[in-house]
Amino acid sequence: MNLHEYQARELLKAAGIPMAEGGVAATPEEAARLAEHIGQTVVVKAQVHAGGRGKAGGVKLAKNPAEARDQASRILGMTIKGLVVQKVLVVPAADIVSECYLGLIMDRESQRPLLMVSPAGGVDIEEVAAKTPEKIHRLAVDPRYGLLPHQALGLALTLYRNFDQVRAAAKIMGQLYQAFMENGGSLAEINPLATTPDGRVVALDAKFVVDDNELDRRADLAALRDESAEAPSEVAARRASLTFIKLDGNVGCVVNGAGLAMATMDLVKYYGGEPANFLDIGGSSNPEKVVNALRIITSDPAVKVILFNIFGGITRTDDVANGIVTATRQFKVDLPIVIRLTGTNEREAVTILQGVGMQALNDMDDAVKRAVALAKEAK
Amino acid sequence: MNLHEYQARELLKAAGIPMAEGGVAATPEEAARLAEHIGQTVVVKAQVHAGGRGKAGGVKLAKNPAEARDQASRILGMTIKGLVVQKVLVVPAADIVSECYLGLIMDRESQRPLLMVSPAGGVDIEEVAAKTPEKIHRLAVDPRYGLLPHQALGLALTLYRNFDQVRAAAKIMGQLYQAFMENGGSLAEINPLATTPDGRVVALDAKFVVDDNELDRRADLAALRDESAEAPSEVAARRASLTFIKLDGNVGCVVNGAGLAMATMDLVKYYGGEPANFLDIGGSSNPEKVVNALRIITSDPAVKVILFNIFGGITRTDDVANGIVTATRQFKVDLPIVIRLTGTNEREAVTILQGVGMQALNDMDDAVKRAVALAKEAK
Amino acid sequence: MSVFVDATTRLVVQGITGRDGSFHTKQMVAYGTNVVAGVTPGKGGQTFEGSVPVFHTVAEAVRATGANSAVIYVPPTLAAGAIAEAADAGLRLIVCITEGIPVLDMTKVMPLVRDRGARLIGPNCPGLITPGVGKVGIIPGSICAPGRVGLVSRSGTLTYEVVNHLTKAGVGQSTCVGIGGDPVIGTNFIDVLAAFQSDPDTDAIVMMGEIGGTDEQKAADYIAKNVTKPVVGFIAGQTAPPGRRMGHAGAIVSGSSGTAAEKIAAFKAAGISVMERPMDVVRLIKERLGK
Amino acid sequence: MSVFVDATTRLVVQGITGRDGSFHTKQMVAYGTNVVAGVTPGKGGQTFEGSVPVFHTVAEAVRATGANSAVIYVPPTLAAGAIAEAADAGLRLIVCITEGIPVLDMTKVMPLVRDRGARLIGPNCPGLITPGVGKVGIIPGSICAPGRVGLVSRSGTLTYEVVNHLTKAGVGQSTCVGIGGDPVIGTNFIDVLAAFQSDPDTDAIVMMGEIGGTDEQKAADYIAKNVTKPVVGFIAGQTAPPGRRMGHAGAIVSGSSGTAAEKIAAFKAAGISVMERPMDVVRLIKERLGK
Repeated sequence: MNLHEYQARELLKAAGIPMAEGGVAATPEEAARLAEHIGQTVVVKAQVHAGGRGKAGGVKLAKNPAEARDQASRILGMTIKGLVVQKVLVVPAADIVSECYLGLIMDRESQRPLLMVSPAGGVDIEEVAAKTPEKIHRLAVDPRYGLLPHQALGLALTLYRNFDQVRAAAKIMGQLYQAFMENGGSLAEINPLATTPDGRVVALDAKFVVDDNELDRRADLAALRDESAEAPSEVAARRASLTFIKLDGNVGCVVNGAGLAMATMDLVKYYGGEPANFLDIGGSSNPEKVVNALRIITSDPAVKVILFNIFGGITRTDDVANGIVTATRQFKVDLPIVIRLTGTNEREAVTILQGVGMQALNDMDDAVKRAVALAKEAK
Repeated sequence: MNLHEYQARELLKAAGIPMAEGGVAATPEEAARLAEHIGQTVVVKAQVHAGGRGKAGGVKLAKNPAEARDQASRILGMTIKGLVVQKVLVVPAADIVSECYLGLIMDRESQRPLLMVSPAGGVDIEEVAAKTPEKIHRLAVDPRYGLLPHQALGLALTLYRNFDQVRAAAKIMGQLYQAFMENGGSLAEINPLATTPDGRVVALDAKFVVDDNELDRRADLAALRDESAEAPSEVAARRASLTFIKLDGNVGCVVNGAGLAMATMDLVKYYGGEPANFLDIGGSSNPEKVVNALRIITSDPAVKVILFNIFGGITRTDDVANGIVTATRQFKVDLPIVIRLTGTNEREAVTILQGVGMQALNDMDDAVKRAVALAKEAK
Repeated sequence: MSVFVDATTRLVVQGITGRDGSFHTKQMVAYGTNVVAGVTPGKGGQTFEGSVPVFHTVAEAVRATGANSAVIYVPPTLAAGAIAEAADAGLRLIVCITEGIPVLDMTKVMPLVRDRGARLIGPNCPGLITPGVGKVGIIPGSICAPGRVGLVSRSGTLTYEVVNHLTKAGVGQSTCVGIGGDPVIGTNFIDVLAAFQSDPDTDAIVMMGEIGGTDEQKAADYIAKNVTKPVVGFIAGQTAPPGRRMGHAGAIVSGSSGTAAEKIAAFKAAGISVMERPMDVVRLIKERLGK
Repeated sequence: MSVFVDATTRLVVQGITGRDGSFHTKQMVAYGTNVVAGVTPGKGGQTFEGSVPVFHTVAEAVRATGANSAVIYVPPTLAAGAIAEAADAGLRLIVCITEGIPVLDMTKVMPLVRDRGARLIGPNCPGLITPGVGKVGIIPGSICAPGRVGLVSRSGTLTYEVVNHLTKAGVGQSTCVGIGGDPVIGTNFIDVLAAFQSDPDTDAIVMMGEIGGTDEQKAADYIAKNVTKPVVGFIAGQTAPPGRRMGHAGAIVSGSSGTAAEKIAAFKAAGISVMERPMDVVRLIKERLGK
């Protein structure tokens, strides 16, 4: 779960990290008040989970409170990549002497939190990583010992020459690591970690991603979820414990398992069709999930055919069959449904479907070919 | 640093451990109010750092608020082993079905926090340990992984048969471990961990010792120090960063290093004298420490002679010599002083002492024999 | 011989009384796996299905039954603790089926697993099966057949799809291993490839990968250098949209976008025959085995 | 040969610019110890006393000077971090002089020290000296003389007292090691006894203990079983009041009150000659060496 910039700022601030001042506003008046309090040129930034906010006009400079009010009123309510801006962050347009990068990510290879720092921070950090990788210093932190003081100091020495700044940066690294571990981080970034003209080291921008798997046990983190900043279909899918990503095709897919779901989409494409979505109903299925999946898929007007591809293992195919039957009773499904079922409790599933006059195929390629053909007919 | 029982209770309560109700009172009226709130027979317990409180009359039953007021007024102000009782703890005289023991101690051998539990808790736990050691279950916790859930569960299974109680005890062990680690514990004990008639598992009594070395970095823990419950000479010694223990003899000893200090006391005894104290001025000495040491020792009217035994290593003997000279200028020292100095900066030290007409010996046995002889003459 | 599971396996099921644990225990027992014990704290002393004794703890189960392997079906927030318990009890093989374990939990428990010398497979995986010998996990036994092709996969149901094709075409399997798709897993492609390479009962290997990360590229590199047996591979996700980027750090750490195209190119460069469709596995395996 | 410190020792002093660090660095250099570097974060680039380069970190010091051992004189709350830094930098011997380190810090850093394969001596110890070769720590060189008696002690100044008696009596030392009196220490009596037993340059051993704990009893047991060289021992604290009891747990864990009488009895039972006074060391060592 991505946190908004303002949420990430608050979380890192709570960990003791010195942040550039600023705040979040939901109205133009609040934005003006924040600008007045900051007392210098500010940046007004849209708080939506979408890249390219700047290009879309969601990030603007304002020289005084009146301008901040104007910019905020323009940005609030704006739609960026389908998401309506509900809040803006107002921060000083900082006077920066140097920009460093601090990032922590859960690293697959070392199986540890990987701390990456670079003296060449700012927007071009990925280019730095690609072209001058020696400017990025990495440390996989052993969670048994935590980030040790000398490790942070060693990394901070690659960032600054002034030793007060070295100490400040080392301290911030320790705080960032703590915040990451205590809040179930998948990613934590400070970019840039800026040096001000008076020599202070402050975090100018913050990014924090929480591991979705933490949310069940961490109500405090789950409460940070801002559903207004997400696509409604994805919100509905998540509430139904489904993994759903909307695509541009017309073959709606309902599959169990992410790998098989991707392979199904690939096969739709292979046979000349276009998948309308990625949808994984997950492992331990129940009929209710299938009902929700159908509801989400049928709400997409582009979908011309629905393709089930279920290989029962921990998923029981009879649960899926029951879900299909229940759904068609609860709401009208006008689209053709192609069902491929095999594996656990397959016989029971086929019986259930036959009971309502539906058929099930056994072979994945047959089912995909048929769905693609039906989608073409429907055009 | 020993915490008072009521402080230990609050600390464990903050860690989430279910504690039997109760509270601390500084006046008889407060004790009566607590007894009223508890609403059953209570125990009123003196809060002083001394063993044998019960025998000294510092622990009393009270059947109602009026009795609690009477008992509290008797106990408050009472002197137990030289310490005046300033506070009493008022707790319910619990109705107990079973008593278990939970203890955590920093263990020298495993170099880890050692968790010890026993189903045979209560006052006789040491006897249990001596006579039926199989009734005590031990686990040295690896601090890299913490107390793992299955470890706590395994220990809790040795305490209870009812699984709700097993789970409750396992949870309490986890909380006790957390409290120990987060508060710099040297020792944490719950004895008894009691089962109430309605089946709840609650801590009835709590003991917590903080590692003195934590206090410099933990103002919150240092603030728990209750100097009114300590001997004034020990308070003065600690404030001067000296380790001091008063004894019953008449040869006041000022030594650098605990081992040499003990060996000096042993040698005083060997040559027929009686040491008046253990006093270690520590490693990195400075003259001020020596002044304070002399002030503390001379305040004991039993002392007839002062024996310095300083072997300079990290301690510089000239610092000690300067301290002696400074002290004799600041206040009148009527007692004979025998000084043994050798090691680091010995020549400078001897010069300093000779400058004020004092002599220094080079041999420990000579110095001790002379001090013992002077103490005998003074009688 | 077979890989990870064999006739000496004595299995304890952690979470045996739960919905998934009980269902799959029956399946494993029916398949012939030697399930010697179950563990559910609070249900010690019960007997599962009249034959498998249930204990409060893994340590008790090991003492009473000599269990040497574990399979875990406990809820996500308790699963890392279950892994630690199994490792502490000295089990040599631990298969964790549970999906949705917080990654930090895995990060913390992995060093303990290594300290204890245990092999963890998963989490978030279907487990493994040595057809005709035994299965640990949830791979349906009915779709497998004994044979000489080893299979390793990051996914669950896609594995079944491919195994199903093989079995229907008369191509049996030595062992099928689902390693799981989580960021932190106990056993990776290379571990299993090495086991297959040295297993005298395996003649060829099927490797099923996915988009994301660089594990497949590393495995391809390993194969090029160390694996002499023929390998057939698949990458799922050619049509998947690019994953949500994980900040700058995600790009910096992988130095790769982990696309299917990159991975397929790495496979081809390593001499791996690449399937376009799951069903292609049969044709390619037969080609590579010269049948 | 000698124990722990020899001609190949290349020492880095952590906390070299502090009051104690600078004083004792001069002493060590004057004694001939090969002090190749100092470390004080924030003072990297300076030179100590015109000859020893100072670095911000131990890793830098090792890269620049090939240091292989460290001695630590940093404040208590930073000392465990300094130990971790030295161990991480690959140093084989780490001597920590600092007194007053929180015990929890030591508990946490010890597994790291072991993981890295380093030998830690201390903390809260005077360090060690191999007379005529070098010294690491604060034992005054002037009171030592080269010879063939090994000394191990829990205390600091009491060690000096005894060494001083030996030297004045013409009995030189192979190595003197102060292991420190803290609850958690890196090297215990038995480690040093084993080193002396296998050191061809050591003919006899002096062991200085104190009241409290059971380390001396365990060491006596070890000596009875494994040490063939003569051992002379001392226990300080015969007249000390019983220590403050550490709850019930203290009594349970030690099963012993750790009195001087118990320890002396254990020494005698193990064939150790026990001194009544520090000065007795000379007579007893000479007796045991048959001089």
